[in-house]
Amino acid sequence: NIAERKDEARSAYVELVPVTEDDTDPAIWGRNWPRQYDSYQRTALSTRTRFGGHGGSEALPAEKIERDPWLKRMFLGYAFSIDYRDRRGHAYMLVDQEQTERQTKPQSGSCLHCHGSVMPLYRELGGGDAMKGFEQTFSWSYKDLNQKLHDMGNGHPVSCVDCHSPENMSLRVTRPGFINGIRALASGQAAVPHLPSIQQWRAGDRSRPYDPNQDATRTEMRSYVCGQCHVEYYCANKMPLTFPWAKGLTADDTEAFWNETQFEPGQRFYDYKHAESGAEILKAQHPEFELWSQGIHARSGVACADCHMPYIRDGASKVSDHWVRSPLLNINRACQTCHRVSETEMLARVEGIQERNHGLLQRAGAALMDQLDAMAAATAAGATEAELADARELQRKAQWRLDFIAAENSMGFHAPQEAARVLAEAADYARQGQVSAMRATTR
Amino acid sequence: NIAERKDEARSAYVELVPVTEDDTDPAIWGRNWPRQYDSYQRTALSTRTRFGGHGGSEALPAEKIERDPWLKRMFLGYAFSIDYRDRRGHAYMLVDQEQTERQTKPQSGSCLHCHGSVMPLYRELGGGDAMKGFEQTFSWSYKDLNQKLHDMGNGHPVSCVDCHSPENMSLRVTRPGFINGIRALASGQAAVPHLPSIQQWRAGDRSRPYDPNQDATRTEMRSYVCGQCHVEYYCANKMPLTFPWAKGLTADDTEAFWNETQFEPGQRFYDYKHAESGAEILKAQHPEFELWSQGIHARSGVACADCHMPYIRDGASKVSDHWVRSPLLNINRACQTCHRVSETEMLARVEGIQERNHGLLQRAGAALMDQLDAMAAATAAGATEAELADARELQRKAQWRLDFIAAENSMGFHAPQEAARVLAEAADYARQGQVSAMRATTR
Amino acid sequence: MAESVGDKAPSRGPMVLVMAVLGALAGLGGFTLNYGEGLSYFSADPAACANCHIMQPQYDSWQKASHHTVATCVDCHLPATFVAKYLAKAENGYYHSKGFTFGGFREPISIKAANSDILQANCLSCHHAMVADMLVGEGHDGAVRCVHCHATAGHGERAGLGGPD
Ligand code: HEC
Ligand code: HEC
Ligand code: HEC
Ligand code: HEC
Ligand code: HEC
Ligand code: HEC
Ligand code: HEC
Ligand code: HEC
Ligand code: HEC
Ligand code: HEC
Ligand code: HEC
Ligand code: HEC
Ligand code: HEC
Ligand code: HEC
Ligand SMILES: [Ca+2]
Ligand SMILES: [Ca+2]
Repeated sequence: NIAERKDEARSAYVELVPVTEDDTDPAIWGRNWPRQYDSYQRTALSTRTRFGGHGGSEALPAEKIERDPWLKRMFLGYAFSIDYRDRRGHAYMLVDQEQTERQTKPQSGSCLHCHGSVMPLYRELGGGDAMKGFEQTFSWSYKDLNQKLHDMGNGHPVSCVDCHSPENMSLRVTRPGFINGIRALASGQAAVPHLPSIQQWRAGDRSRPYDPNQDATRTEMRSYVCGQCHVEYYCANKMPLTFPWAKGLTADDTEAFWNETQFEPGQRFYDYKHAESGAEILKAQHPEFELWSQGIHARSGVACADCHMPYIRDGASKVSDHWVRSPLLNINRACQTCHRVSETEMLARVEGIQERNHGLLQRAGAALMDQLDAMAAATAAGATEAELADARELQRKAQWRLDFIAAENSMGFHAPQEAARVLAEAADYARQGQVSAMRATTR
Repeated sequence: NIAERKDEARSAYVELVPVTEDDTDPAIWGRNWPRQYDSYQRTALSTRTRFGGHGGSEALPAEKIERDPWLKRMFLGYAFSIDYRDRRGHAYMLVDQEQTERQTKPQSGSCLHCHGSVMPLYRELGGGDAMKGFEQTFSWSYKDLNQKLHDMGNGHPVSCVDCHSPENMSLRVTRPGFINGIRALASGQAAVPHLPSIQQWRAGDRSRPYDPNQDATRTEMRSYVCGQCHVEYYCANKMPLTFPWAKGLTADDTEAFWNETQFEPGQRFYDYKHAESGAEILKAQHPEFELWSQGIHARSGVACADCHMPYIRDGASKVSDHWVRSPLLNINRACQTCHRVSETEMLARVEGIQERNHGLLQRAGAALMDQLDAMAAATAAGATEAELADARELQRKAQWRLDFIAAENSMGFHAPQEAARVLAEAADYARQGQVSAMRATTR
Repeated sequence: MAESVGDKAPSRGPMVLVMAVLGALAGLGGFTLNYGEGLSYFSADPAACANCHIMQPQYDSWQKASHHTVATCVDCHLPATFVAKYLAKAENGYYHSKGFTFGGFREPISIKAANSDILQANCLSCHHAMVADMLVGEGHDGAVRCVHCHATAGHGERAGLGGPD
């Protein structure tokens, strides 16, 4: 036994098969790195915590919009009111996207950026230049582009090649959306105390744009690879997939970015008009990278992979657990290397944070429903467009904030105080909107 | 071996003068422990941070109610709207209490519990039994009782004997308010994961009440001594000074306690009726112990003294810094033994937390002002008592929460997410009250 | 203080050695002891502890922490007195060898209450002069644990400590 351990410790890996940029099939890589591949495959298993993983059957995660009906009402006029479920493991990302009933409204090719192993396809479309290829995909239909992906043999969920260089297995980012987004963040003014390499780049001569694959620290890369997908985005057919980071990563910064985005001159950006109230709404999607950025862990150099892919001992060597999932299923590895308290205590701390956040979330949801009721009453009472303008503005602000935390998947854990702040603002704006609508009624 | 150590320890100081329970003059104790006494005396120096210590002149701290006029308006009908200033060092506690213009409204003898070295006086009144003496003091006038304190020669701010046993210098609590309060907390159901000795006492046979001086751990004592004063209280002439802890320490728990307190049957407790709206208001005072209890530091066993009285090296030995003040003036000792990041970074973290909290505080303050405007408008429009009942209830709830965090002195630091939660509720209730008042206007 | 480093050099009284070996044997038998370089376990050389790869993070971090020039593993983790020291070694040796050979111990490794007391006593044995004032007073379970504030004294920052190396 000890003899074995000692041997294991000495041996690195033996490259049994060569892997290339075009190998999107993880099974091939798995020949060289069987332990990582084994754990990677477990993302097909179903998991559940109080707020993480998914409820529902093995076959299909639970509908979020049924569990919290206010979610459904706030999305009226947008595909998310049709079908919006709990997330689950990486293994499902492509099929879940293909099967969501949101596809009953035609979706853009941009969607594939985060749900398939799409880089060879981008290169193909761009004649070898992935960025060029990517820039065309927003005007493709999802259906056609996904067909092409499968035809090329790349119909896999996120795969080894998406995060690792086939040359030496080092971490790297591949996704154009992230590369553009982080570049814009670096070129901007926003404070990023948790990303030292950006501060360093800013202090330099800026002769070339910030390049994560060249400039980032190893610690940063351990979050950047996740930031390729776990972020807020624009993903429809008017411009390429965009991460709204030029002004910074907070809910306020990204709202300001969208407010200044225009497709036609003078026409402020919005994702949809609310079916009941007519307000121009911004949809927030899973801003994990953004919320994490506001928290004490990011600030202390703790990366996504530290908690979601902790090291596990395999004999004498360690491997990163590629069973990416809730750290609460894995507290001893995910938390206890840094926090010397019992598992029960650790869980209780997280529960405390999440319960507070959940309470505020429901509170802000209720406020928004009251606002929508008041706006409906105002409309029924004959309030004019102009009289409702103010209430609509407030709905846009309230919903952006509420959705920012509702769509984020850690139930506030990634940055507890910041999440509470954003929800406090959401409730306040919704109530102000209710007041405004009441004024429009009695005017 | 351990016995040996204790001998070494005891021989570390030379007891030049014997000290007794009646020695409230710190100068006498200072003969034996000159280094602690030296630092204790520095509490007379003036200090300032962004939110801590005090603005204003050396002579007089700044008026809080002028800096934030919404504070003044929310206290209308109560003495705090006359004079309410920044706190300052322990050296001033007695003179500041004597000189506040709140004394223009007659105050109760209970006030001295936390502003003077009052134990010999309590014993005198109770014929040797301090608890008995204490129980009489609420019906005394402040003026008379304070006169008696001075006459007895105990006109000192908090003194060595209030926190230390004269026998062996061990920490102990003396204040009846705290002893009753913590006993009620222990006897209740509320979860207290940060106070292990209470959990242990609860698990026992409960044959005698929880006694902090006997049961508490050393770590707990390092916070209990501060919890004698830095707490929410009732302090007027209808019952003895009371800490509202029987149902727990959160804003909600303590609100529930006051809601069930009655002086006359059927007459719910309140501190004052709001001069504008007639609402029955609860006043919150400096709940540092309560808010700290909700935070991650308490939960990790980090005591008040760890941050506010860190060890300082003085020659060949180290002593607890009795210059109790903002830890931000002392980051290297107060924080950096546990947090190995630079002073600038540490300060930036606190600033981030405090700025978020300050923003929410102002937001909730604005919401309350809008509610008061709406209630005034309703009254002007002839709304009846019954029509305003709902709005008044909401004002009570909103103000309790707003004041809980406004009166707490760490600007949210002691428990950032919890403080944000409480402020979110404050703003939400105030806006609901505004809506309710508007309904009363148009009815 | 320097002398306390020196006098930790093991003086191998045969009695004690027997006790220690017996302790270790109780768990596993001679094979592990030899092959696992169990004998070096009884020296004060930190490298002896690092013989177990499981101790590697502690060894690495100790080398970067403030005490590496003034205290070795045994100065902090074994009782200062002669007999107690070898008793602890025997007991710990049992857990160590058992853990290393059969696995099944929980990671991250974390210090047990009894060893925590030893540690505290060792901090005091070097630093009693400096901290004498802190020990004033009795009751309320003695002094505050040094590691409450000085968790980094032995091994620097906690992050990663005790995890797989
Ligand atoms: C300090 C630890 C930590 C870090 C760092 C961290 N997370 Fe998390 N994450 C958590 C915890 C705890 C949860 C809540 C899990 C639950 O509720 O079961 C969570 C939840 C999630 C979830 C939902 C998981 C599920 O099971 O539903 C996603 C997705 C996620 N995090 C992504 C990220 C990304 C991306 C990053 C980096 C940008 C990141 N996390 C950084 C600890 C962390
Ligand atoms: C290429 C895009 C992409 C990348 C890169 C990516 N994710 Fe995901 N992640 C997804 C999608 C899509 C899902 C949801 C899959 C579903 O519900 O079908 C998901 C789901 C998850 C979940 C929920 C798992 C569960 O069991 O509920 C966690 C946790 C998570 N990701 C964390 C991470 C972390 C940490 C990283 C980086 C190490 C990362 N992800 C990288 C797209 C990505
Ligand atoms: C920038 C990356 C990104 C893009 C672009 C993206 N997704 Fe996702 N998607 C994710 C991540 C990360 C998750 C997992 C977290 C979650 O469920 O909130 C996810 C989850 C999902 C899920 C499972 C949960 C649910 O929402 O029901 C579906 C279905 C889905 N996406 C469909 C789509 C469709 C359709 C599009 C295009 C309109 C799209 N995605 C575009 C990253 C992305
Ligand atoms: C979503 C991103 C992501 C995907 C997909 C991914 N990895 Fe990793 N992998 C990581 C991260 C993060 C690390 C930690 C790297 C570090 O700290 O430098 C890692 C580390 C590794 C390592 C280095 C040793 C270790 O375990 O830390 C190997 C080998 C590896 N991965 C193989 C694979 C294989 C094989 C696949 C496909 C089956 C794969 N990875 C898929 C993110 C990913
Ligand atoms: C790589 C180290 C590391 C890992 C892994 C880690 N943490 Fe932390 N955690 C920290 C640091 C550093 C802080 C900031 C406080 C400090 O400076 O000590 C912190 C702070 C916290 C706090 C208090 C701050 C807050 O947001 O309330 C909680 C709770 C917490 N961590 C929970 C967790 C949980 C749960 C996990 C596992 C899912 C985890 N941590 C994993 C290093 C880590
Ligand atoms: C982890 C460190 C920490 C702990 C533990 C802690 N505090 Fe504080 N406290 C702070 C910080 C930081 C501030 C903000 C100081 C500032 O704004 O200048 C503060 C502010 C205060 C203030 C206002 C100080 C001023 O200068 O105006 C008081 C009073 C206070 N705390 C009392 C307490 C009490 C009583 C306890 C225990 C029940 C406690 N604190 C526990 C760190 C701590
Ligand atoms: C006997 C009551 C009492 C006790 C016990 C007590 N305090 Fe105070 N404390 C006060 C009063 C009263 C003030 C305000 C004095 C003033 O403004 O005149 C105060 C002020 C403070 C301040 C503000 C100092 C400044 O410079 O602005 C801090 C910090 C503080 N206390 C912390 C503590 C801590 C920590 C403990 C325990 C170690 C403690 N207090 C014990 C009553 C007490
Ligand atoms: C339970 C303890 C306690 C009681 C009872 C108490 N105080 Fe205080 N007092 C404090 C503490 C702690 C502070 C410092 C924190 C702060 O200023 O919020 C303080 C601060 C003050 C200050 C300086 C700041 C300000 O409010 O202007 C005055 C004046 C004062 N108290 C007067 C009184 C009066 C008058 C009474 C009786 C009605 C009283 N106190 C009862 C604990 C107490
Ligand atoms: C508000 C409470 C408070 C007051 C008043 C107070 N002390 Fe202390 N004192 C403490 C705390 C807390 C400690 C730390 C004790 C511990 O850790 O056990 C301490 C520790 C000490 C110690 C032990 C050695 C040390 O420095 O840690 C001595 C001696 C001492 N104080 C003397 C005095 C003297 C003399 C006075 C009056 C001039 C005084 N104290 C006033 C709270 C107080
Ligand atoms: C005796 C140890 C100790 C001291 C002293 C201490 N801390 Fe902490 N701090 C902790 C622990 C433990 C945590 C919880 C996270 C963890 O488990 O690492 C923490 C968490 C934090 C956090 C993250 C949680 C949050 O509330 O956002 C901040 C910020 C922080 N501390 C600031 C400070 C500051 C500022 C001081 C000095 C005024 C200080 N700490 C003093 C031990 C300490
Ligand atoms: C200056 C004192 C000191 C020295 C020298 C020292 N340690 Fe430690 N050791 C500590 C402290 C402090 C802890 C943490 C105890 C705690 O958290 O209560 C610790 C903990 C440990 C743990 C348990 C893991 C944990 O974090 O609970 C192991 C294993 C360990 N040390 C091994 C070693 C080894 C091997 C060496 C020599 C290479 C060594 N130590 C040298 C002080 C020291
Ligand atoms: C034979 C391999 C091996 C050697 C040699 C070794 N250790 Fe360990 N050590 C372990 C294992 C395995 C554990 C975990 C045991 C457990 O948790 O039950 C451990 C745990 C510990 C702990 C914390 C566990 C506790 O019971 O408190 C300390 C402290 C420690 N070792 C110190 C040392 C010191 C000091 C040395 C050198 C004198 C040393 N170790 C040599 C394998 C070893
Ligand atoms: C073998 C003797 C010895 C032991 C055992 C020991 N120390 Fe030390 N320690 C020293 C010496 C020598 C120094 C450096 C000289 C000095 O400044 O006193 C030192 C320095 C320190 C320092 C200042 C440097 C720093 O790390 O910030 C602290 C704090 C400290 N020790 C705490 C501890 C704690 C806590 C323990 C127990 C876990 C401990 N020591 C165990 C001998 C020892
Ligand atoms: C509550 C926190 C706390 C506890 C508990 C604590 N210390 Fe300290 N210690 C400190 C602080 C803060 C300093 C820095 C004092 C300074 O720089 O003025 C310090 C300084 C020291 C130093 C001197 C470091 C130097 O710079 O030379 C030594 C040695 C030391 N401590 C040892 C111990 C020992 C041994 C114990 C246990 C008996 C202990 N400490 C317990 C907070 C603590
Ligand atoms: Ca969006
Ligand atoms: Ca009160």
